[in-house]
Amino acid sequence: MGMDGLFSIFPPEDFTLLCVILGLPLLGAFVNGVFGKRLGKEAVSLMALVAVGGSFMASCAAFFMLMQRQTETEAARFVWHGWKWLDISGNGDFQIPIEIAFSVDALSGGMALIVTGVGFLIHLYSTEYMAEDDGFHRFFAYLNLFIFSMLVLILGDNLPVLFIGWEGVGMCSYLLIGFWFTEEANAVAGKKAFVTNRIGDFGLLVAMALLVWHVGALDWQGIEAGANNLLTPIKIYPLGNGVPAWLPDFIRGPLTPEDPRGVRVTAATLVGFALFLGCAGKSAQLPLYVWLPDAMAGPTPVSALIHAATMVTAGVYLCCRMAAVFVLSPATMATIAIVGLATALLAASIAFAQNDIKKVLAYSTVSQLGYMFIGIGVGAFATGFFHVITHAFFKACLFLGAGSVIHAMHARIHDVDRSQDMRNMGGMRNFMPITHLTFLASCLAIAGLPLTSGFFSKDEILFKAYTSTIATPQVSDGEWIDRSTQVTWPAMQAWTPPEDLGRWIYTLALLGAVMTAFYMFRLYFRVFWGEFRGWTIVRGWVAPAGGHHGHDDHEHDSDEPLDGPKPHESALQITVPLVVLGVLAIFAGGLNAHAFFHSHLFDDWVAPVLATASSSVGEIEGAKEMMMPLLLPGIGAFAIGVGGAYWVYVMQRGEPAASFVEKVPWLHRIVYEKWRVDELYEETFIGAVDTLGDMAVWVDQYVVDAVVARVTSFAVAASGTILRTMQTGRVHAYGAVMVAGLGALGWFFIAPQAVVTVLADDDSGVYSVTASPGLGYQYRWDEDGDGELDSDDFGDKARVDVQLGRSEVRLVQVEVKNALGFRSIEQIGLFRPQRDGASDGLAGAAQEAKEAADSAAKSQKALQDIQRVLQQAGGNLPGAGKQPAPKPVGGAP
Amino acid sequence: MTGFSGGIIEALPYLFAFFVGAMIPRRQGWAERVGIGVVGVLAVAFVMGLWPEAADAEATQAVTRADEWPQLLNVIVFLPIVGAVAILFAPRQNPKLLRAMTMGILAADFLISLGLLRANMTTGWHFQYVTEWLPTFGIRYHVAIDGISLWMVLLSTVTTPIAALVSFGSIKKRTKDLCFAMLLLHGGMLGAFVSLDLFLFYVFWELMLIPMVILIGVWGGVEKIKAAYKFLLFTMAGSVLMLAAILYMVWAHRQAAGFVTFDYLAMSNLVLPRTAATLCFIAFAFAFVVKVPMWPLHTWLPDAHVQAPTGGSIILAAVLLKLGTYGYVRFCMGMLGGPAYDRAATLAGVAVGGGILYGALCAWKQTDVKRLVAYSSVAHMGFVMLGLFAATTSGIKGALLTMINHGIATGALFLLVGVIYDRRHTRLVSEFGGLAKVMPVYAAVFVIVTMASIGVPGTNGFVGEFMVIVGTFVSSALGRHGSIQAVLATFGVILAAVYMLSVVQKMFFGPITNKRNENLPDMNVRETLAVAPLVALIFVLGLFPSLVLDTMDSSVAHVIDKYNSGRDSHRGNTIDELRLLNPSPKGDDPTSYDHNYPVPPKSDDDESANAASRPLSTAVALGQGVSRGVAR
Amino acid sequence: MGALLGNVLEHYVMLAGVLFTIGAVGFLVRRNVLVQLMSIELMLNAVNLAFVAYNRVHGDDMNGHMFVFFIIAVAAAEVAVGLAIVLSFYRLTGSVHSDDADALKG
Amino acid sequence: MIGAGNVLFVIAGILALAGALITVSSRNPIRGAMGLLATIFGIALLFLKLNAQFLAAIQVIVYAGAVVVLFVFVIMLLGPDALGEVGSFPKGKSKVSRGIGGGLLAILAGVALVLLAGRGGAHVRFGDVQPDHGSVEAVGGLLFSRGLVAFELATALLIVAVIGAIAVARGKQTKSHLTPAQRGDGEFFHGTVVARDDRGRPPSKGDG
Repeated sequence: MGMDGLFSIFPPEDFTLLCVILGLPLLGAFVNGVFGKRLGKEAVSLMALVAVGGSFMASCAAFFMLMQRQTETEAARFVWHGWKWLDISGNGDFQIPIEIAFSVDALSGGMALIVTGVGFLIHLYSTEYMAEDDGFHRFFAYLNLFIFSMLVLILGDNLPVLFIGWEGVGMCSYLLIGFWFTEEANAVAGKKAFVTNRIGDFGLLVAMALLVWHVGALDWQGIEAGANNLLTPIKIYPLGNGVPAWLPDFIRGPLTPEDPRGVRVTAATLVGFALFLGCAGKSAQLPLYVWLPDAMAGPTPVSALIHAATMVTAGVYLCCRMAAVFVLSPATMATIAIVGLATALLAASIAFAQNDIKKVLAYSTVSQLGYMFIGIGVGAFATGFFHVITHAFFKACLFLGAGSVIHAMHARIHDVDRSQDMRNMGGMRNFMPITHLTFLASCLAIAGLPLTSGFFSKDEILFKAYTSTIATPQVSDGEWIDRSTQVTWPAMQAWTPPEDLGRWIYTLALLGAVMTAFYMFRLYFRVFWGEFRGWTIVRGWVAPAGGHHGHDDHEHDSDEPLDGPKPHESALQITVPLVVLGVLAIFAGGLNAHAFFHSHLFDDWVAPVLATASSSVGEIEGAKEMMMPLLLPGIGAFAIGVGGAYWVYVMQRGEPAASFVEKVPWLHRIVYEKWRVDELYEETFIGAVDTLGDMAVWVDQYVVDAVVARVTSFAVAASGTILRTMQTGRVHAYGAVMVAGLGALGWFFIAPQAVVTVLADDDSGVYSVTASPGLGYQYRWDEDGDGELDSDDFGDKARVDVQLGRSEVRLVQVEVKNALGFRSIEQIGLFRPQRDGASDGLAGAAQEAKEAADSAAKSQKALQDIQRVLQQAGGNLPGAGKQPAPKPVGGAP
Repeated sequence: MTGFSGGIIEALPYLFAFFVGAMIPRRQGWAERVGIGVVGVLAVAFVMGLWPEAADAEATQAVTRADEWPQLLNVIVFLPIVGAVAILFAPRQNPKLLRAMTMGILAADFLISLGLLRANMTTGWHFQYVTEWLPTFGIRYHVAIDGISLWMVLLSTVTTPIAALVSFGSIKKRTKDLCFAMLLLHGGMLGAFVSLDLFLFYVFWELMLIPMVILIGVWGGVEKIKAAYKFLLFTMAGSVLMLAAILYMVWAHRQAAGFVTFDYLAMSNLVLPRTAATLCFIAFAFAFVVKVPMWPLHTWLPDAHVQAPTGGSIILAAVLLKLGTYGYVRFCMGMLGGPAYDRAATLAGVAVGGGILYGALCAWKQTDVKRLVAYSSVAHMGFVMLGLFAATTSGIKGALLTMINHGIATGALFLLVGVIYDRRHTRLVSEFGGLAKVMPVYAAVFVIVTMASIGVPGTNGFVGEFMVIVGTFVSSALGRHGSIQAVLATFGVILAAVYMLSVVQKMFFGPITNKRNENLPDMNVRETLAVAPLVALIFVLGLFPSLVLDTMDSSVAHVIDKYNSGRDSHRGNTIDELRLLNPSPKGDDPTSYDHNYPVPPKSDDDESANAASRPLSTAVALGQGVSRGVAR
Repeated sequence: MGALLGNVLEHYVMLAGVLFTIGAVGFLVRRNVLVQLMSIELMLNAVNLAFVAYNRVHGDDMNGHMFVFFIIAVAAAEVAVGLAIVLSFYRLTGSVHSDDADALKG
Repeated sequence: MIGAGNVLFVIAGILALAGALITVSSRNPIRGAMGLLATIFGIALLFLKLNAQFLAAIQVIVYAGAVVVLFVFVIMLLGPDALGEVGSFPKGKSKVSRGIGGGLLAILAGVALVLLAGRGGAHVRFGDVQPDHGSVEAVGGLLFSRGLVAFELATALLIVAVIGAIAVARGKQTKSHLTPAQRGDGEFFHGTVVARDDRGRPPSKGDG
């Protein structure tokens, strides 16, 4: 149909081919998952293979269309916009729309090919490997779901969609690791994998939040465009309100940084560290690698697909995708390289002492991932990614080979641990020729035999580690003058790694290469060479009467010898993928064979996507000429490793290893027990959270619940008992209380009630003030407002008329004495406004009231008078507020 | 729409009365049934006659939008309540009929509530209906929904039928009272979500409390009485404080505006002096924090959940907790913006530390599954409150979405826990092991719901949490603490995975430890029917959250600007005294949020009303303020 | 002084006060339920007297009288029920001593 | 100078006070009732002095006629036990009530003395009143115009009091001849001792 026919069907900006790539595995997962039981094994495997195969075809088509469009400078990119997922408020609360959109470009196209291609081979392999398992349909459902999630991860157009794939892949690995969930250990391993990945995802979430704040976009192009405003400094210490003031000085001294702006770091470094935490969680790097070895509890195809080829490389993919961000912070790049290096060495050292094939391969995966991250850390994103591809081929081939060997061992030994133990194998090369050859090819590739894919990718990384340098970015921060101490603090400079970091990485990585070659060939020689140690082979052996020969193996797991048939080569579905992968393991190097063939196919293919990042990655001078001299040590490392292994395990039949173990037993045990890293985590982090949990439950029960619930109930009960004693039940006691109350009330009546009412007649200005009558009341007045009472003796005059001029204020007082000689004084402020009720008069009235009050007020109750006067003013004006004034002012004009 | 349906609406009460009357006599012939039916009809006719029909019809300012049927909300809210009354008349000896009636009413209510989706949620209140209820006290029956309460109503109408379906399966004794309690609870909750009059809100707030206490107290577990008391006392303590605050605000509004009203619109237009505003905020916040529940006041939730029956537990988790958070959005943020803003940072700290992390840690250590899920609710609600305190658009929208997600996910979790409780009558995790082998479908559903509860992207849990975390990170209300609190909240995501997966692993994976688990039947039709819609919603909301989020835009924007304006007017308020934000908001344009703003009663005999109907100028108000200094 | 006797409010109020006190003291001191009831009647009469006396001071309306009328009505009802209770109390416990009636103790 | 009014006031006052003292202090309740009767007549006389003819009549009819008669009735009904405790005054059993009583007496005596001594300033004299002040027509008219509602309520109160008195005083009648069902133990929730399910049947049968 031709390329332009394809373009007409799938236009670049509405690239529905992506729906086909994603839809097929999802459909397969759904069909197998829901109807799998009823469809039967053949239909299930057919569905799964068609789904992944179809997806592989579609990604090939997409790949070719990409090649059509890709030019030197402009990266080809096909996008499919789904629907608006949600919108996020960024800095300053403006809305950033996030949509479900998928895009494919050079990087994700290549990765999609790997995922679907290797995935297809592994699906084919599993149809045979999982044949007798009763959870057959469930396995293929999960596998297809995994392929779908991985594709979502790769093809996602923005970080949240990638995150869907990211956690989807984590969930699928949780389900697949715990596939045989009837074993407690498998379920625990699954949970461990999920939780560790989740810790990584925490990093990703924080990174997304930071990006939203600083860059204001989450899709790839938005991030790349706004990457350089990540160069703003962020204060990371002291947090929140800073070091508390009440701390004594000798503690506060060291804690408070001398730069008043606090310890500051560029946002790029923060984002870089957060992203790298996510990648470390997913790609099993140093802090969070513990879950990968335990993940071997899952079926071997799972280990091959997920824990070798695809999922674990997601971290590297993310780093390449976000290269523009990583490059902005040399500190992050240096940490990535160092962590990668440390992981590589640690894992390689552990692999030395492991006897389980899958454990050795697991640790070798961790180690190889370390190398990829070294590549990323030194700025060689393309080379690191190329190592991902070659690693996918030979590591998948190794795992499938191991699976084939284990499958053969199952003929007689069914106990999971013993069927994977190298000590029960040996001499398999004469029984399983194809597996042997492909396994050898992959071992040579991973060890770095010149001209094999491993050589070209790993040694290229070493070369780039030695020669590449990263430009230090310019942090956007100015001088700052501290007003209090008038000290000017310099602008912040980005951290630059030491000069010889590259050289140190190169040499240690070389040591790692030697170790890799050694343990890989240790594995190869112990499994395929020497004589078979599994069981004594009896020609023409036939299964005993017990029929299912499986369980007889358990009776005599004691040491007397077990006899059984000759281990036979696995079926076609297993050997075909092995051969394909073996061939690829050898010849894939051609894509990027700088050393001898100067072919830069892969670099040029990925270059446009990584253009912005690689622009700030330079080379030390004379790097071109150093290519050959730097390769020789690599070849030497391969020779030493393989030779050493050959000498120890073939010529000396393994005595040196045995003698080493006797000589230094404690070292062997520590290395065998994985440097006891799991136990370290158990004690420190997990233990801490555990005790926090116990404390929380204790606090919840004895502090929160106790205080809120029990203390209040106790208080209510206690007050209840106190009040209960009051109820004696005898009537006259109640009577006595009543009478006492009456007495108190009586007292109130004894004191005289001086209640004053004012009748104001505004136009005549006559204000008549009457005091209310009472039993035996007598009154004394102060009419002239001078503050003193006019006469000393009491009379019966209960009413007083006061004549006020315009806007005049007067304070009238009355003292009341009752029959028992008790007295009380009452004052009333009288005010006659300028004109009745005019609105501007309002303000004027209030104003005058204020001045008048100030002048009139002498006695200590001045404030009270002001309120009274104002109230008086207020009362007089129409529309005054409904204030239930105790002194009803009648006759308002 | 009005002609024909109006006729039906008219005839509805009579038909209902006839039907109820006919059902009353037991084992009697047709004659008595028809007789009593007619008596019922006559009784209703008599009551309708008495009802003040035409007289105050014009008093109802039922001015609403053209395309929206004003009575819709009344039907939705009062159908369950009337149904509950009808259930009382139905014969107690016929549980099957009772269950059928209840499910019928709940299903009808759900279908009607779908009508709410017809209107597109532009700015302003929708389906608004206002009539005078107690004019002397200025109390109006004012009901309306906006983007926020729409989804709460729908969440309630979805989960209650499911809870009813499940509880009918497991509860056999006292069916009549169960049906009554369920329907009354449903009506109370719906009323609380839609009422815009503080008094009406308080009535519904208390109304829904009683049936919940009955649900826990009658059909609960071993110490059901203690748990019911604890639940009642906690909520009552809170709501009584709220009542005090409501009364104070009404009094203050009367001082400032001259007329008495309980209406939400008037209250949110009121600016209180600083200390009074803070005290009111604390009172309201206390009532809602108890309900949410937030950290120090959450101890009633695990007890209530452990003792509540499955159906009660589902409703309690799915809808009752949401009232606390809905209340906070509507009243603490929408009405009392100022003080809420000042305390946002500290409260957010409590929400993160006490809610998310504390809840997760406690959940991890629980031995009883229901207690574990209860503590997980505390953690989820911690996320919701964090989103609200952040007060950014995506923070609040994320919080509202998390409320819906939590309702679905935790509702489903309680349903599933109910499934095994019905089979094994125990909730201890140690009693179960290796269930996946025995009950594969159940295990699959449980894992899916766990993924939703943890917040795996693709399910609805993630969307809410993601928006809350980012919303908190960029929040200006939280100042420089926002970023730290967001990072701590993200830790909560890890802990969630830890405790949920550890319980899944203990119950489902590993060998079958307990002999009695060997032949447990898998989920039956009723249970799958009940959980299916929830699982579907998990994925629909997970992938298409903008269905829900877009409708919230205008109301969230309104809440945020009310929240910020509360702050500014509060800060700028130097005179620190009582006044109206804007003296006379125009209430006639249906698209504005001040539509149907309470107008002072026009009756002239109340002299204080017309004397002070004109707003006060600041000078005189100054006088009132100083002399009447409130709560110095 | 004599001429004022009986025409001045104070005397009536004072008389009512003393009567009221005697009634109160009677109620508190005496243990016999019947006497307690009678002392209550005394108190009520004292109040009636005060009402009428004050009404006599402001002569223009007769609210005081109305009030006294209703007090008398209520007092009659009260005595009827009180004595019924005393009767059944007596039939129950055989005594009229008010200390025996403490069943409602807290 | 001493007019007939003053004498009337003195006689009535003394009559009332003496009656009160007798009521409170007499050991024999009959004598107490007679004391009460004396007080009532004294107050009736004072009412006449204060132009309250209607109330004087009511006082005599209701109080003297009904209330005191009722007291005598009950005292006769109780017979010798009506004497209650032995001494007219309790043998100092409860110090508290005596103390309060004494205190109160002292206070009021003091107030009375001050008032009498006249130092307390002007006396509140009786103003002039309409001729029909306190007459039967006036109070009756007022009663049926403004106080109609209160009057109806008072009648209702009296009816209720009568029924209440009868119900309380009737005492327990044994209804043993009725069967438990007829008697209807009135359990609202059928929560009888025997646990019953919705259908009211014992738990063994039915779906309960």
